[in-house]
Amino acid sequence: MSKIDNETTKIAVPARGKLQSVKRIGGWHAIGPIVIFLVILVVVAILTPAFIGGGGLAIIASSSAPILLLALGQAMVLNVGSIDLSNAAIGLLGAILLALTLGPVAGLSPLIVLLATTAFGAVNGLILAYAQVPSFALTLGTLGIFQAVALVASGRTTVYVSSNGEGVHALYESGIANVPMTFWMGVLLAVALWVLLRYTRIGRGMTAIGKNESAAIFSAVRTRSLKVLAFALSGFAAGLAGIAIIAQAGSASPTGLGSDLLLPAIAAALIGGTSISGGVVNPLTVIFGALTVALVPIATTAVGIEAQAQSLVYGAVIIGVVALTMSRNKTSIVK
Amino acid sequence: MSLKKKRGALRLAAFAAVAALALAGCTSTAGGTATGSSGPIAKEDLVLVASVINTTNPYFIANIEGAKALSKKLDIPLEIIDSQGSSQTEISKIQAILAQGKKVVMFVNTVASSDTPTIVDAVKRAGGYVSIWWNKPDNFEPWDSGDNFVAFQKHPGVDSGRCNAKAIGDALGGKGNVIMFPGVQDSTTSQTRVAGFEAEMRENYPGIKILENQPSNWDPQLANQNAKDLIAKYGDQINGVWSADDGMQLGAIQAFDDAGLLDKVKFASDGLYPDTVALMEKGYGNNAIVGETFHRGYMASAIGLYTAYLAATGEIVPSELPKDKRTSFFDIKCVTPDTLGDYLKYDTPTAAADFVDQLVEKGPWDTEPATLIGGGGPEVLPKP
Amino acid sequence: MNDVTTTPAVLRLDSVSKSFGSNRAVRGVSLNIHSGEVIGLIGENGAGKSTLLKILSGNYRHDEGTIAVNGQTIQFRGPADALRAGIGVVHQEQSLFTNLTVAENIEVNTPMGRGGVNRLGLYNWRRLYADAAKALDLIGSHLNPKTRVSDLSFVDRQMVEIARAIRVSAASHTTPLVILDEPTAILERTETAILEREISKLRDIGSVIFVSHRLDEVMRICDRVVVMRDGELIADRRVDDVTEEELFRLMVGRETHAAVRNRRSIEPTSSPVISIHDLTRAGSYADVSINAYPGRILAILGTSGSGRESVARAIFGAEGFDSGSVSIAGYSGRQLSIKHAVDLGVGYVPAERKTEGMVGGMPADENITLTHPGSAALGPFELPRRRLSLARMWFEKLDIRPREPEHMLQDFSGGNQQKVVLAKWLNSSNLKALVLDHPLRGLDPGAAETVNAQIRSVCDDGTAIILIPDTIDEALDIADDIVVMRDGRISGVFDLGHDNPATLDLLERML
Amino acid sequence: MVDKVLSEQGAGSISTTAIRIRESGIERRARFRGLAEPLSLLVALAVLIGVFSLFNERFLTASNFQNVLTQSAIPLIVAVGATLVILLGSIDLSVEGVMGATGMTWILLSANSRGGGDLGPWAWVIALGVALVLGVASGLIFTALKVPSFIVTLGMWYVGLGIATMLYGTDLLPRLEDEGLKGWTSRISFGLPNSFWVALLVIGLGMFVLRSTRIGRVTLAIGNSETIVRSAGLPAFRVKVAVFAIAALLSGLGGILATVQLDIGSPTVGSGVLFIVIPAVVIGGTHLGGGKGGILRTVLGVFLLTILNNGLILSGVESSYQSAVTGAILVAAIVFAAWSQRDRLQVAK
Repeated sequence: MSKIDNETTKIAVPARGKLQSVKRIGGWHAIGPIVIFLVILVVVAILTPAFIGGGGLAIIASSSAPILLLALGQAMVLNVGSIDLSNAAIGLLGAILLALTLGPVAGLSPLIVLLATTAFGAVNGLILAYAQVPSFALTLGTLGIFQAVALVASGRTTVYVSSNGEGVHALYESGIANVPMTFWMGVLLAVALWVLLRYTRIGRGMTAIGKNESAAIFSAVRTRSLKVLAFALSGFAAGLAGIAIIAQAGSASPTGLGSDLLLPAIAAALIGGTSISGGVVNPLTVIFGALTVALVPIATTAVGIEAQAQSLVYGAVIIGVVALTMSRNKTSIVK
Repeated sequence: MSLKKKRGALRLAAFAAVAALALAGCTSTAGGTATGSSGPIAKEDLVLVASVINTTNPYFIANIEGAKALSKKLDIPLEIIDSQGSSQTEISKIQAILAQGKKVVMFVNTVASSDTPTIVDAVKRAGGYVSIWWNKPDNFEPWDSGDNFVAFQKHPGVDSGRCNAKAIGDALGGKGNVIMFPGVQDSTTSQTRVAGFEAEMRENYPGIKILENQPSNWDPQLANQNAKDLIAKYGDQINGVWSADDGMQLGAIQAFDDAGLLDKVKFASDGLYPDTVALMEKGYGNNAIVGETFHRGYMASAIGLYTAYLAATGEIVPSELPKDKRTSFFDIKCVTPDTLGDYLKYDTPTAAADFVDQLVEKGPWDTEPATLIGGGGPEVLPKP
Repeated sequence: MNDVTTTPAVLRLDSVSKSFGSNRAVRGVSLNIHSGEVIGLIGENGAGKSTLLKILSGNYRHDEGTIAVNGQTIQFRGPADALRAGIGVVHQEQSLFTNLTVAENIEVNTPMGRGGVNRLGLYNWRRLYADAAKALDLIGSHLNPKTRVSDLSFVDRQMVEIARAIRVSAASHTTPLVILDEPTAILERTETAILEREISKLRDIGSVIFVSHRLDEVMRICDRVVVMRDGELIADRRVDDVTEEELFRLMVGRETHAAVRNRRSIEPTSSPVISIHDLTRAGSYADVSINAYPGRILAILGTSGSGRESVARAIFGAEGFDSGSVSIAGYSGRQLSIKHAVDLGVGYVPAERKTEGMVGGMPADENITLTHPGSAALGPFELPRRRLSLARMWFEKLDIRPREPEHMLQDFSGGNQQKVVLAKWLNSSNLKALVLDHPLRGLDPGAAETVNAQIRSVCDDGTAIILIPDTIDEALDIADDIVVMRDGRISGVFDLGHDNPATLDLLERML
Repeated sequence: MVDKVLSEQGAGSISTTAIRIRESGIERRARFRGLAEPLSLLVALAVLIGVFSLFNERFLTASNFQNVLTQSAIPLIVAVGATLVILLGSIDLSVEGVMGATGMTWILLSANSRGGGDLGPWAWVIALGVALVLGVASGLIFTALKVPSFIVTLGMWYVGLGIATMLYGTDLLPRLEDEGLKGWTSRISFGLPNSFWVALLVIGLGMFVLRSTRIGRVTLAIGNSETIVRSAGLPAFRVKVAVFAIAALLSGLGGILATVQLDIGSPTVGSGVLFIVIPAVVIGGTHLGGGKGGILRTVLGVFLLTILNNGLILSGVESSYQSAVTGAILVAAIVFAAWSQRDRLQVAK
């Protein structure tokens, strides 16, 4: 797996006197994603003023909602030094389950779906923690399983919400400041996770695992439970993404909306300043990572880049954005 | 700056940015709330938009070709949307164009059925007009959504499947074994074609046995691999191969060619890609391709866009149209090697422009070869 | 000892300086090293030793002064230049590729075109193995060059490092200068003996700079000792002309607190905090029974194969065992988890401080409250301000410098890091026993002394201490009880209140 | 002092015996360890083959054998490059994009149905040149700008796809016109399909590079510890760029062969290859963290997945369940491999 080891330069630290480097906050590291997003936005606004004036921001925000939710879950898993390749598939499975159950059990359905997706995530975490297998390979395997379950559960077709869909649909229809609730759901989750990471023992433990798992074990941090929790949170966030998908489309299918969010969500987490090797994450900047990932394809269309060149531009911009937001020093090792 | 201050400033910056975003969103409500059609729009204000699933499949490239021809004919600017195979990208890009305040006349070849309501809703809010091709939810009909969702149009899949089944059934003399390569499993287009093919075989060719179907996701490479595995599994028991589109058929043919079985196996599929035409003209592999259904991507996009254009300019009022002109099935032609010659004219360099000329003259429902043959509701699948 | 002054200087440093920003890490160091000489280089962490070594190994460029090798002035542009000049470094933290063979590791620095790698970058394995075998032979090692390094023991790896260090100069027929950067810090007693033998062999083919914190070793192995303090070279003495105490004073700038600990006369009347009974782990140790009492320090002596580290880890719940029992503060269970042991009041300071003891990338205050948040948490919530003030309290109490607990722990010096690790356990309201696995490893004498003082005071507060010391002296210096282990079994038990075991006696029971 | 006593008294005798004992132990362990993991893979492979042959007698026929070899050829070629990249501790997600760009460049410059220039062998040179440029670009961005390889190669995937799409334009599908090349990949020479011979050659070269060249050994060293590589003055920068270039070249070669196999050029000619190659490397036992593993293991991994896919179709397992079965076997394989090494102190990423 790719990873970044930040080996600090041990330049004869004076035993007495002040420590020179301030590392608790990597300044650019934290502000970078916000700045990059705003810069791209300004460029788009200059090139096509009509787009921004016409509610372009609301569009970006609403299309970033499922990416954001998945990216937040992914960021939590990346923070404990693992990766969850199955979370987008869990999200889509959640959407299909929601579409199937919303008719029969109505209001209970979102709860059931969130419980189920959280449990799916927890199963990943349990296997990871107790069989001690690498998450990349494990979740690649469970990805295949969840995809098949989604295919079978949906009856290999598009599942439409038969009734009681209004409540869920309202999440997309209604909004604050013209931005749909699905996006604010993501923002709310981001804030909650931020509080979890900054102000709770659970978050501290997770970060400790990501930075040095051995030391966390020897410090009696409940590493296994916390890893299971991180994966469960990823499943929970994926469930919310599933709800966002249903809110937007009113239906779900194994290859429909939300079936290709894995890589965009990982990219969003990384652009949002999450370290792929663990221990560094800020859910609040992940919001801007997700907005950036959603913005780029929209921007290429809005500024009128030829359709066939858009994929190339998208790839180049993703690389460029991460290259600009990465915090690096001379001796850090990037994998 | 002290540590604490720095941290605080950062937090402030983050929240400020979120707030700014919210406020910016707030100011943008003006254009977004207008709903429903807004009467005829002057031609100068219009822009044509064609949204395709990707720009690598010949069919979608033909979609673009048709849109370009119509754009030239009507002298209206055109924008192309490449969905890159993703519903989310499709929807966001459509919204991005709508957000610029243009009055759109739109053709969308939807990535998934479920994208339709969202797209229709967005177009409606922006006061544009849209025709959807190929995929939409069965119960989501244009007449329930006002005039902005002008029409849903497609070529009937059941007819396509039946046409192919006849070709293979006749070529095999009513006896033999067939394998099938459907597209993506949850695609209604693939499902209807499969249903038509199976029904025709069941009803009229009881001597033909369907050995197996291996969904190949519209992917020539995957069809090629699956064909190789099925050749290994059934060997020379296979007499006929059906694919849900020509792309997969090209992959399957190559696999049979490699295995040296091409001479003995008959193929049929949907789409009659120009490459398939070339193979059929050559009589490739002992006339391996026995049947095709003919339709062209440029016809679909031109018909779709032109229908929406007529609605936008007030030349038709969608709500006054009969249902079969809102949910419409357009003719597809069964092609055999003998009738192939009739269709070559549709692949000349000027074919798209010629079709558009015809279209503007005769209207969206009466232009050969894609004339209106039915509609008014979901495609009825044959009883199993 | 041969008279070295008559031979020409292999390496001559003249007023070498190096600054990082405003920090002058090395100031005007002048030093001559002759062939066949073993020089001891000592100094506290942060005295500028590492910087000097990095200049010699070509990793840093010096700002001022000159370096001359065999009379020729040289400016190293990179590690390769230093190697060509015959200077090879054996790093403090091992720098071998564990997934490659011994031969490759030895030959890794040989320039292209030598050592079995031709100009196209292709390997000639036979040549590679033969050359490596030659280098190993030179230092008298019988290691198989085809072995993968991950299969080697620690001391064998050190051999590979030394072979590598002399390899280039052996190939280019220059006189090798081998720099050994704290090679003994992580070695066991017997292994150190092997290493010492190797070093004296190196005398025959070149010269050695030996960096160590163990002054007794320096006195034993070296011909000459140079002392660094605050970036300057403040003393250059022949070992015959200096005492250990004097070296200590030169290094830290004060006298040793030679004050021998007032042994507690407290008899183990109260019940033991930790009592292990017939503990057995197949292949590691068998039938080990130990009692640790509050207010007493119990040291476990043994060599690397004695199984003492495993016993310590079993007490902390970090390793399982097959039979027997561990009972902590009255609780007795067959298998403990770390969490359970910690809840019962056990703390553990691992030997591998950087990888197991601390989360370097986290601030010191968060490290301190990681296990026992104390007043820094309210239920599941953390209170950053209280956490900081709590950390400040520990920084004062344990004299951790600099007093900036909001900084990343990795930026602190080793001794201060170790005190933070201690503070992590001391922050428990319920600490009953502390297991210390090589707590002084890698610390300079000054830092070691302050850490030791803290251990004593913790013990005086009524905590039972189980100590796995680096040296016998460390045990005799601080412990109340000594248990000696050999090959997984207890070979001797001493109560230093009554017994006065000779070091030789302890050694015999270890081997 | 005591310590002096020891070193004078008997250090010599103690050390030599100790070392001897240890050395003999080491050799035994080393010999066994080299075999253990591939052996379990081979057993798994044998079990799979056994089970599938029970379900369908055609499974164990020469023609199916050749079929499996043909299908495994392209993933094998790409997987050799992927293994090298993963041994660095990095990852290459760009394979499908590079395959598309290279395959499309190649077919448009070879004799094809669109006409245009038939450059013959130069088509190969230029097409592989495109792959090389993409690989070097990935390597340089990764190494010089320190962007994680995950992101660089993800972006490069889209870039490659974009290049392929732009080259493809809006014209007809380019179809291969060279009769000699048509179907060349699955034609049998000396009992094996041509494409598999190419794969064998690539595997051989890959093993040689890994075992006996500077690039290969430094790759392993970087995977083990890049810090040490740098402090030892080894050419980490160049080797990393070289490995990404090699990986891209092999992806490109795979792209050309896939184009030949399909007979038509398509920007998505590589679709699905990434999700065979990466699992194959992982199942083979190459560590994603780098430094441990090898090419032969990856070969076993590719065979395992290809045979699994082939066997599932031949056994008539419903296609909806195929991804689940593959996934379950992947999970079972890694759990099985890790089970014996479980330890409460183990770190699992």
